[in-house]
Amino acid sequence: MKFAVITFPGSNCDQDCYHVAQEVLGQPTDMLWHKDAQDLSEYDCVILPGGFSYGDYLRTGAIARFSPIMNSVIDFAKNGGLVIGICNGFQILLEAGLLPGAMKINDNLKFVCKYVNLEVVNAETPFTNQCNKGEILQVPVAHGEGNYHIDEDGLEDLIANDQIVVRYEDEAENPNGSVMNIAGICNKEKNVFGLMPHPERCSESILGNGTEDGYKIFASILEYVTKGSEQCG
Amino acid sequence: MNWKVEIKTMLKKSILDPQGQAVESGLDALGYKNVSDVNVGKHMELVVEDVESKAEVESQIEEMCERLLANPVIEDYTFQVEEMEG
Amino acid sequence: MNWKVEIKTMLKKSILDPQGQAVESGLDALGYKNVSDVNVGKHMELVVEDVESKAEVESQIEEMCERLLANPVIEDYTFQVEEMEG
Amino acid sequence: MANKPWENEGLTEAEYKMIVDILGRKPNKTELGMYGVMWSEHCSYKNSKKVLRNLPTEGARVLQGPGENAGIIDIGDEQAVSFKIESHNHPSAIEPYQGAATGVGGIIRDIFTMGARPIACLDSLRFGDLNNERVQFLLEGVVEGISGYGNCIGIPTVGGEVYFSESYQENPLVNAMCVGIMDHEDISTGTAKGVGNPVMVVGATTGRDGIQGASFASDELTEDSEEDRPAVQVGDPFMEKLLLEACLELIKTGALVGIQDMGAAGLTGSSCEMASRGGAGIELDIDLVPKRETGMNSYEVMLSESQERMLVVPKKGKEELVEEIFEKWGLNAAVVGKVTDDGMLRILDEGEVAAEVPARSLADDAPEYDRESERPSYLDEVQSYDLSSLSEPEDYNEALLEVLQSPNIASKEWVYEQYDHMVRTNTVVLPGSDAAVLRVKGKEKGLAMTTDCNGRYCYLDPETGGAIAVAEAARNIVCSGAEPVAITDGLNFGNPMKPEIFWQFEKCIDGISEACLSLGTPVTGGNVSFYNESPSGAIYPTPIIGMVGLLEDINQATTSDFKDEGDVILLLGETKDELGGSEYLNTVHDLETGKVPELDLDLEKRVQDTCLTVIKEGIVKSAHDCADGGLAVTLAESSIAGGLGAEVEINSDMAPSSLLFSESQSRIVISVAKEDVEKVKNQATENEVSVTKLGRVNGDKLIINDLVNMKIGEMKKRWKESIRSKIEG
Ligand SMILES: Nc1ncnc2c1ncn2[C@@H]1O[C@H](COP(=O)(O)OP(=O)(O)O)[C@@H](O)[C@H]1O
Ligand SMILES: [Mg+2]
Repeated sequence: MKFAVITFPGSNCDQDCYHVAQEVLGQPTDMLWHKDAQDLSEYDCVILPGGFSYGDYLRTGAIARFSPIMNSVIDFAKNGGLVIGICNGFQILLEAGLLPGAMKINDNLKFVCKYVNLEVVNAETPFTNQCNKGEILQVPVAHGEGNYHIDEDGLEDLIANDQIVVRYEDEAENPNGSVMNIAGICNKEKNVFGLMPHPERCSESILGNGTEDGYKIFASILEYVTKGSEQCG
Repeated sequence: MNWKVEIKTMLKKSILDPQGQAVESGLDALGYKNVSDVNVGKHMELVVEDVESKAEVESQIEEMCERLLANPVIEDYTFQVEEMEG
Repeated sequence: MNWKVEIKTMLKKSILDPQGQAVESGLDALGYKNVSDVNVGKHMELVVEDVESKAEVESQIEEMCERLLANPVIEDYTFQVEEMEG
Repeated sequence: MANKPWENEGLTEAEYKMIVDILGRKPNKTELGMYGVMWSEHCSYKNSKKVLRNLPTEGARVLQGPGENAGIIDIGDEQAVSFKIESHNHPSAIEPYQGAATGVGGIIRDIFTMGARPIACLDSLRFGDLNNERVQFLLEGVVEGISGYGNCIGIPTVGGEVYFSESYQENPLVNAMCVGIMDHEDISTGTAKGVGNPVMVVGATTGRDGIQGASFASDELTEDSEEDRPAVQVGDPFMEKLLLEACLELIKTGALVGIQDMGAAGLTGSSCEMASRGGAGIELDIDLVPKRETGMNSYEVMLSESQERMLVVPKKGKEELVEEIFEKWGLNAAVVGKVTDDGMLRILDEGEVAAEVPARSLADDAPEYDRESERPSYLDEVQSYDLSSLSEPEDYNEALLEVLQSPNIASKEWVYEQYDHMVRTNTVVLPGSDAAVLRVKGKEKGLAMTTDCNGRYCYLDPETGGAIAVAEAARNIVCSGAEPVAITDGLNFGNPMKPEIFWQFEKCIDGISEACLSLGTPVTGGNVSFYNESPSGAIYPTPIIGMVGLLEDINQATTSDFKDEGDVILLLGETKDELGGSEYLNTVHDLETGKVPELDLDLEKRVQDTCLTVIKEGIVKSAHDCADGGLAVTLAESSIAGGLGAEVEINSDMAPSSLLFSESQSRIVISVAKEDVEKVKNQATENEVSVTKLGRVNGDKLIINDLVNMKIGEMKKRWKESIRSKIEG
């Protein structure tokens, strides 16, 4: 399969995502520049990486979503292509309207970087098919604005359509105050996934606390792309 | 003509405002016990050049707010347009 | 009496405003080429309860701005106080 | 008459006369301003240079010693590491967020100027009493500023220190260190040469902010300091991220002759230093400098300290390439002048010469002073303080809890959780252990890094304190499985015009030098920050040591937490009755006095060698430096971090307080599997290092003789929450 990682001005985790896709997962991966609108159909999965696109000035993701390549990403997603937005990438997906809701500043107004326990709520998506429902993953977060908000109706929709993919294990694990401990959601069609935690930071046992739970997210994508949607999610 | 524009954006009333809450408890800790309903938003100032009518500026600003300056999912905005001298 | 207060804080003129710059180039990228001098600051709203005179509210707010709401080292602030009905 | 012209620029009359001699005429205002900043303490090191020459700067791995923007060491495979520490104390005292943020921005620029990709930052912080509201405000602001800048630019902040002591009450210390990695072929220098080569300003526009920041840093803090507002700048980490990427891309093209960041003294500093290093001159036309504000005169343009700017000298004909790269990243790049052969820094303003001075005279010919030095009288009193009259605590559990809760010992999680310490996916050992360890992608090896300094020791005995700072840093590196390679030093002191302060400075340097020689860690650069005083006095002398170490094999990275039940806990080195200057004395007896622990550098080296050898044999499960707080704290920390208790039995006739809390140097606590104990013993014996079996990893309690018996959970709670609870009330 083939990945694309998009670099916006201020992206910081683009190389990290590239490293995991290319070196750890062993799949060919291209880095794409935000100014280059282009047909993305040669790719199986587009990654919007973390960072501080445009310094996160104004609102996180607000300026980046107007990058020329975002139109290509929107087309790609409409055609069923897999899009995963991690941290700032998630924020960009929200601003672009590819996912519902919006991000507020963390409850305690502080940036937070640490491992959190994530519960897999939906294990039947292209991004989580290598996990079990209810499984707890240890994945680091690193953000100042991950306090996910959605209105009542929107929340009901999310639940009804199984769009909540991962959530912080409980109130105590919730690092930002996000509603219903939501950490990551997908669209109705399940091909666009956004999450605040960073799976690319825990895909190799040498790093940090030694867990490799993040690898399961990338392995799920690979599984989905190579085995096809019938077998997984 | 050039125009001076002031825009303010605020989280919608129904949405919990973490910054407002923090400011409120900060003020409380400083002894200002009689302060309530604190909300924090953004104030923006900008200049729009070479537009002939105020109505036109207003519709431009409206558009900028909807597209970029505010996030209509969680924020309300208001603005004021004033002609600049000179 | 209760009072409704609106406060705005802005970076002092000589100080770099990275947010303003980013918004300006964001607007530019969206095709709004005639926008300049963008500055971004904070807008705050709050209610002060049980104070008899406007002057007193104003001096309280002044103090709050100096101590907490604004950062006088790099920001200027202005505010407006209005009596609330009811 | 009001001020003499030189006084406005922070110069003395004698210095003014030197300038007149150099020029053969009186300087104009712009010229005088340029000398003012370049000859300030901050830029010229005029009061410290002579003493700094005593520092050892040579070593097999040193590719670039002091003198450039940052030092460089060789790490094999045609790769090199550039690293440096810098202070931003005064700006942070006035505006903690922006002061700290721009400090981080400045040190990062120093690193990528050298051609290195920054891979990590560390921050060494000192504040007053944490119970004080202003101190909390400063701490919160400084940490947020570091976090705001470092996180946004995408460089992990992986380590550092936070200490609290009254002496820093009004004058906090904010020292930031950055480490970068590069291929040898990309090493760049701040040199201008080649007559006719263009000189370009790239990055942010120039505004009126921060004019005279360097002179400001060279003054004591007074009541009026808050009025020195123009000296405060706002950093733009997003701009710097773009600048960083653009500069590294540019360096890769090979089109550059030289590159230099604009830090203190802005355009003046960067241009005269580049010219001076290249033995050339530079002509600048200030009309061509992209400006943020209108009506700026030559004085303002030359002295502005607007952030996120660089001066680059490309080869002639490569101007367009530079512009293209910067354009791609959305940044300015403007040709503002050219390299000349007359050695002059010439400034043109609307076609007229606004200033013309020998570049070398600005950069290198500042006067050097021999300052008077005198042993402070307080030393006799503190060093002869009789500790034998102090009573033993009634309850050693309580005493240990008290020490664990001291903000100096307590977990710094509240701080480092606000820093992104994992971005770039290299962080192998996270904050919370002895030193941070990073992998080098694509290679077997790794890098360890730490900052250390016990200011209290340096106050009580500057020479020993200086040496201990180096020894402790090296011990932290070794405990992480790395070989100490080199240091950068952040030297924070009071007013050097005071003989007692200057004496402290000299002695600390002596101590650092001795330790560096013994431990084989040359100094590759650093920073001097004087005038850290307030009306209530000088800070503790605080020479912060930033050290980098190398692991041949990243899999040997070692952490401080106990790993497995049944493992045997060993002490390398010996505990002596040395409570002077200890954290125990500070917390339990409210005393900051006494004779500091002795340091035998020879022994220190043997202890470290022993530890590293057994780590390399692959038998060490955990290693933890035994320092602040003593043995009890070391054991508690390893227990807390591993979630495993320990049963410890030590035979000793020392008073229990000393046994538990003495801060004797040259000690490391390791844990190994039972079958490996002999190997450690043999190695220790071979190195003539004493080794003691303390006990074993077991259960959920820390038990030490019949003195301490406590649940790990209880200790952990108090240790972990201490700083947070003080701040959040
Ligand atoms: N300001 C800080 N920023 C980042 N990490 C910090 C900071 N202060 C302390 N730490 C981390 O907390 C841990 C303990 O620090 P410290 O008490 O100084 O340890 P030690 O006594 O071993 O030097 C280290 O990993 C250190 O890097
Ligand atoms: Mg340390």
